[in-house]
Amino acid sequence: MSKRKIPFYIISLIVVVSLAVSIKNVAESWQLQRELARAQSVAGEAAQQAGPQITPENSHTVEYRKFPFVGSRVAVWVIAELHLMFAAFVLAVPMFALIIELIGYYTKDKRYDHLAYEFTKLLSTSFSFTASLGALLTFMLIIYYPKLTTYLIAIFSPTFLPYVLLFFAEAGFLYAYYYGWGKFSPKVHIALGVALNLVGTTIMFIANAWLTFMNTPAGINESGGLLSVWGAITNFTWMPINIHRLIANVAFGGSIAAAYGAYKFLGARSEEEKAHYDWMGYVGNFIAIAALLPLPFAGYWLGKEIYAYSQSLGIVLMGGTFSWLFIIQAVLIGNLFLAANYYLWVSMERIEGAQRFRKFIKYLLASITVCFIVWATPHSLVATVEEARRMGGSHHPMLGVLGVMSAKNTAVNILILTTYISFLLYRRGNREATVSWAKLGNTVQFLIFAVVVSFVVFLGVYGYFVEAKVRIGLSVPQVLSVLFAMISVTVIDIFMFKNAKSIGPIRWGKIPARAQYALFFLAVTFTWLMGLMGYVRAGLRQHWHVYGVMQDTSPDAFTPTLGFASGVVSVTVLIFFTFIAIVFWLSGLSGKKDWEAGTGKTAPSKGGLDLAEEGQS
Amino acid sequence: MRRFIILYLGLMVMPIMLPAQEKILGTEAQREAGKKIYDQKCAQCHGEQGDAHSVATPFFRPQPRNFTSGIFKFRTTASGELPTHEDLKRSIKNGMPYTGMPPWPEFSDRQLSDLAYYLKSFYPDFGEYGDVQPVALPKPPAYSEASAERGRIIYEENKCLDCHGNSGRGDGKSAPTLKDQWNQPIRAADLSKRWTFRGGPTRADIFRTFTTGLDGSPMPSYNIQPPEDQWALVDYVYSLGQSERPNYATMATAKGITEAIDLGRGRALFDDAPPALFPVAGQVIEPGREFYPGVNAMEVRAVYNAAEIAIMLTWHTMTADTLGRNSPLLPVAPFDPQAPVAQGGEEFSDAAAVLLPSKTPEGVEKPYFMFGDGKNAMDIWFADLAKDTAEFFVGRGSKNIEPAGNGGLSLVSQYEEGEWSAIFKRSRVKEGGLSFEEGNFTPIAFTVWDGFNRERGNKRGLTSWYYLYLEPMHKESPLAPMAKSGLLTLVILLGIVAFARIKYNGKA
Amino acid sequence: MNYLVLAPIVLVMIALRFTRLNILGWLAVWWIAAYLAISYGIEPPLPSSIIGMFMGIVTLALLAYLTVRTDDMNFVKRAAIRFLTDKKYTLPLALTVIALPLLAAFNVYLDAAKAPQPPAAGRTVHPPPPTEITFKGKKIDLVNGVNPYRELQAEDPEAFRAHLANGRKVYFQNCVFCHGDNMEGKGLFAHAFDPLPANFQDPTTIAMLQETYLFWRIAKGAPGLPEESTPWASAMPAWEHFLSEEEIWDVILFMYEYTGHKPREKEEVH
Amino acid sequence: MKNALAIFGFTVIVTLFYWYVGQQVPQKETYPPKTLEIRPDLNTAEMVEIGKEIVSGKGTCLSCHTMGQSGSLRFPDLGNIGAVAGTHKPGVSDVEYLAESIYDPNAFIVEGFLPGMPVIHKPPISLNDDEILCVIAYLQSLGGTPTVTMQTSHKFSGAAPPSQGAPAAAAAAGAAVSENLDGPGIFAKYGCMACHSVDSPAKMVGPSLYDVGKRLSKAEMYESILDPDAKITAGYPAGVMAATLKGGGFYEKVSSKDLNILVDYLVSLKGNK
Repeated sequence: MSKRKIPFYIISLIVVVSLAVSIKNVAESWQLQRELARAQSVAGEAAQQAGPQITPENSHTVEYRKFPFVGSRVAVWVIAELHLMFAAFVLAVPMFALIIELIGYYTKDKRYDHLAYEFTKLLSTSFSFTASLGALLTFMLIIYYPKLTTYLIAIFSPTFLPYVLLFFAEAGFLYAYYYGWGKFSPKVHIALGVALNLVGTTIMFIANAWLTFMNTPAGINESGGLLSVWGAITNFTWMPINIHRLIANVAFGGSIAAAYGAYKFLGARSEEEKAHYDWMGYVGNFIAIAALLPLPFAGYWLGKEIYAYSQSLGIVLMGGTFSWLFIIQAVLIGNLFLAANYYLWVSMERIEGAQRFRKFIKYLLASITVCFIVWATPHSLVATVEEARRMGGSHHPMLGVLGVMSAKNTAVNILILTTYISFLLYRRGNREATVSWAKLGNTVQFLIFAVVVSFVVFLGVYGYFVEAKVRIGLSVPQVLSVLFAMISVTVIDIFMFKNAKSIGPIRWGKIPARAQYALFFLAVTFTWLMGLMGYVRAGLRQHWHVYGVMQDTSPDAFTPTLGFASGVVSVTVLIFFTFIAIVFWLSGLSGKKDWEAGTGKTAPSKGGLDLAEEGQS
Repeated sequence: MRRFIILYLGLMVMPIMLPAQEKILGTEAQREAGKKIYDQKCAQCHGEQGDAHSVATPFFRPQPRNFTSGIFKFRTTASGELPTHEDLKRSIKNGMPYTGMPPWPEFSDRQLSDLAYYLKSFYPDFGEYGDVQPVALPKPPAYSEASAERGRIIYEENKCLDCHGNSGRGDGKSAPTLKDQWNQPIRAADLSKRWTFRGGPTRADIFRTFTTGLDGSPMPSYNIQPPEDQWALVDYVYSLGQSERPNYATMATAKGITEAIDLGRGRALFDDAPPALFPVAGQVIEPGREFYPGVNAMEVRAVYNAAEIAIMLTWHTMTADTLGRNSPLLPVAPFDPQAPVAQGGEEFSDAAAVLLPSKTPEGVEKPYFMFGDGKNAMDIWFADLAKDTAEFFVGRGSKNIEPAGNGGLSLVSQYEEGEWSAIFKRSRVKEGGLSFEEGNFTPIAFTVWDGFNRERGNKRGLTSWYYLYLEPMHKESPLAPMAKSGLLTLVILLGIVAFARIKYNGKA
Repeated sequence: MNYLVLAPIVLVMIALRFTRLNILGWLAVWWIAAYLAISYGIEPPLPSSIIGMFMGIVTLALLAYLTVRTDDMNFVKRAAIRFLTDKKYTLPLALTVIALPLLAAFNVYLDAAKAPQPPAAGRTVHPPPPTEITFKGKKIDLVNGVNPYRELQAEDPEAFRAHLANGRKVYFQNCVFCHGDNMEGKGLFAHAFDPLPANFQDPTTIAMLQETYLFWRIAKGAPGLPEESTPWASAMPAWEHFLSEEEIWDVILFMYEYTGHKPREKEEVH
Repeated sequence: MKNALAIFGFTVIVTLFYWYVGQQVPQKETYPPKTLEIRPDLNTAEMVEIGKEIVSGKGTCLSCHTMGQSGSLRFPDLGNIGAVAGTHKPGVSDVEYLAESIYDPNAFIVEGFLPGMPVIHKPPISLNDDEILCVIAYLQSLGGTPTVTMQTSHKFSGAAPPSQGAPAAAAAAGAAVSENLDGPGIFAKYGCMACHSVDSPAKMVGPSLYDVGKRLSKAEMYESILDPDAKITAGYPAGVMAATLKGGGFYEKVSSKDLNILVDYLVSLKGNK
């Protein structure tokens, strides 16, 4: 495949995507559904429905059809999850491509521009994957869940056309952004990037309305009739999900981009190539972790809204069937933090002078381990009768207190602070403060940490002695104090290291391979976590399609075991990574960008931005 | 006139007594603090006025202590005297096992003291008699078998067995007639279950209990001489119970045997079967509520062979009631808190039952533990000990129990020295019903009716669900899986060594 | 906490601080110390499932520590390779290769020799409530419902006290036998039941629930538990058969009053 | 290539690890509540559920009976019926008593109440024997423990047509669905005949509608249905119909179309049957 042919392929792809999108639009109409039903009956599949012959008049009475082998639910589940993962990636990449481009624009550091471009390269193929999967999902919904789909169409009909039109706009901006790289003036190009992101986010918000409506329906009367489309869109969980997904997408996209860097690093031949991809992995990981930190808070907000919508739904989520799912989630998040810190610690080896911080690693590790254990402790334990009797019930007197929200909030806050400290040490690796007040600055920073940690722990303990409403409220001062610590310490650090003495260079590329595997580990864990959270959000409805409004009467209406769900999520994750491998491979084919020009000899940056400073070498 | 003089003298010495008074009765503030705790935590049972008139009084036996009577069971002082401040505190702190009085470990020493001061204010004599002196308790000498043997003689000489019974199971001949100071029926302690001792299970506790007596109860104080004999008696009582804590089980294990199960052998049949002790609670839920069951634990043993299974229930009870009749179907009037505690009579016999699901349950779902439910029926193997045949019922809820012949059950029972044993036997397989299979766990529960306590129908003692496990007769040899796991490990290890040697030989 | 076990562990760990042990030995000591502390240092002992999980996390963390520094890793790698290839170590290697499979076999033997355990069933302690229940033919809304007497607390303290007194009576004539005088789940008959009666003093029970949730649990008891709360072993009766609606609301008032907890309020609708 | 394979292998291992974690937690499937149909193998608990649906739905029992109320009532309260059913007639079991009360409601009248309950195993309510068994099971469960099974027989068994295996819950819920009913159908659907007779001038809880078409104008009928207390026929208590209809959700559920048909039907009742 020669370079010249690339545009041809791209154009064909656009055609395919537009076709898919327009077919999707058409498919949402009644007409197609009848066509499909008739086609099916012609094919003799109607016999499988064990119902009467389908005619144009009664075709709408079909409520479910069966997907062969795995069943409709699992099929739709896997496709929806894949669509979502790609969509998340496609939405996230432009976001940080734009951020990185902006950094490059303000620092005049060409490397950032190239990095942004390289990220964008991943985009075009992923975009078509996303669209194809979306079309597939729509078809599957229409075929296998016609009743539900019809109902959702009835409620949300005014939103579909804007959605599709926005999709065209998204495609237009995306390709303009990608192909126009270096061709438009930087300002125009950045404006394109902004527009691309706005459109992408709007698309996600619209799609979120549909699915959050299924969880927490609003804007309808008791029998499910539509009262207000706007009410249905702005249902209880819509905004929390929007925010949650926006942040999670950035984290997820960052981790995939870091994995891309790691993949390229491991395959790199020259030192320069290695240095570049090492740096790329670092930036991706940095963005992923930065976005991960506020994620738990967005999650709590979402949980709170679900609780506010209905105590039943809230208890299903946190205390009932799914309480064990959150133990799995705790393992995943604990692993995320462990791996992110591990990456920082290992990568300190390429920073000269960072050896002096090695001795802190074991304390940071201890803190992470303890928080991990607290977070993963279930409230009601699996115990034999004998064990339960020794404990005096299904709650262990000591572990019981670790199993509730107060303890977990505290643990996650301290996990975040620990990760922040790891990053702080990494940042200082090769520098020594020269300002006269360095000692005082360090002391103040230490005091801030000490005070905030004690305050967070105090609030955690205090939470056991107050009523539920106050206790839930306590998470706010906890979060605020952690944010305060991070911001104030960062500000002090920036001033303290303003004209810091450099002990030695950062030797990009001199990072052990296992750090790159840590990046893969992060990407897989993130993806798996997304799959799991997708499951709980949808599974929360139990035997409802639309909670409290439309019951699931299909044979799949039961809630499967967590083991089964883990299996489906695992398979989905593997399929996703297979697709992602194809994306990586394709973007590798599209010709090597002359990244060589940018690295190595850039001027030291002037901005106060952390990222820019990290970029020094 | 005389009263006048006493009053006058009293007034004279008042100023001198005040500090002493304060030591005994506490300050106003202390009593006030005690009252606060009392009103919140104690008044529900002991009454706002300390007179044991309360919403909960009729529901407990023994009844809550009446503090206005000045009679206290657990003291370190001589018989008939008031308890010391520390005695009151100890009784509150440790509570009394197997009564409605719980331990209060969460009270601080100061709170206990405040409470004790307040309790004293219910009975005026506390102020009048100055500080009571505890009887000095000697340091316990070490336990010895010889001393315990000698104690048996003291036990007989002092007529302990009249109430506590020959084997100490609380089944003495006068036990059924015992009443306390308030004319409420009271039971002699079952000396074989030290964990139920209200005054504490240790040897020092036993010593204190019989040397100072339990005021208000028929248990007098004994002054046995020489002092060695006192400890001999303690050691004898101590030797009757194996431990301070009940070793309650979570499952009963049925032992496989090869010979035929011959009920004629009676208890000897179960010599090799491990015992499992299950706690028995009163049925306090459905109408016919039993707040003070006559039996507090049941021991279970089981054996099986290729064809049959036998389950033996043993439990302690004061009297063998073999007159009258009993059945889960007998009606019970609703509990009447006003009515006096009824007991005795020859209307109702002792009885016990084994409860099992009617069908081998799939998964963990069992019938409701009371008497089954509409969804899951329960088999009731019933032994009315006035008869020598077993009865069989199917329960679908307490009001829906149907007699169903004898269910293929045989029964033998025996009463000996305060202990009943009832042995059920059935074939292991039942068409369309519950079968017992080797290696399986079968849910099992028990119910016991004490005829003396007039228990019948739903007025009964019961256990929650436990499991009966049929220990396989031939255990599968672990050799094959052991070899498999060992070989697998070996292959992996050899693989690692080979890999390392090929790759790194000479390079490291 | 079992200080007899924990104290020596702490002492050994302090001693470890002053010894020059190589990384492998250091990690081994830490792993064993964590294992001993988690398995034997906590009273009452943790269930084995939790010990397994905690040790998994500790193992992961120690592995991370082993590999975080390249020189540590190389040291371990070199040592392992030497052990596997060097002639000098042939005898210990052979012993290891023989001993480990034996150990694995012995482990299988121990498993087989273990006394059988009755089937354990994980219970969902806070099952989700239905949105409404029928109480003697009357629908009670569990989502938006409130305790009808709660408002008296502010409006008519006198009447509220009367309800509390009634709740106290109901509690001490019905609930105390299992849930205990101090509401800690340690009543007279508590020891005879499994699961043990709920402890209302525990800040993780009624303090986290709405009053309607308590109403549901009291009215419907164990027979009314939803499917995920099987095995229905709970002895909690369905009090709807024995108590009136007012009595149940009153006892709920009393439970919160007595324990000093406040009921969870329905979240504000935004 | 080797790298790609290693990475893929690593991905598979990490995924497998999480799959393994997922297997370590308790595994429980949750099934949706069963939709109940009357089948011969129903257990008692399921019968209670179906009975409950019928009592509040198709059976229209709650139009007149209350649950857990005391004071001056029109019809006996059912809140504790399971506990007292066996005590009303000496020697008659609760099942027989309940069956009699349903099949032959006027055979025994609880003291302090008036006769007036319609038979419900005949049109328009037309419960069949199996449905009535379920109703008995539910009534027993109110304050007592249900004992009947689908095989239980009583002296009225066979008086009503046997079950056709129709889904009872669906039939019960059917009341809320709009079907094309004629006047008598709507009259039956909202349980009007529980209080008003249409075939004779007999006084029931409410006035007979036997000749209402002669007595009232169309407008007055609308008023009487939508605001029953606006005008009260002499000799009848106020508030009864309003209270009943509120319980049955009449105002919310009746469509204007149904209301028109109902009024047209009432107009046609001129006492010449």
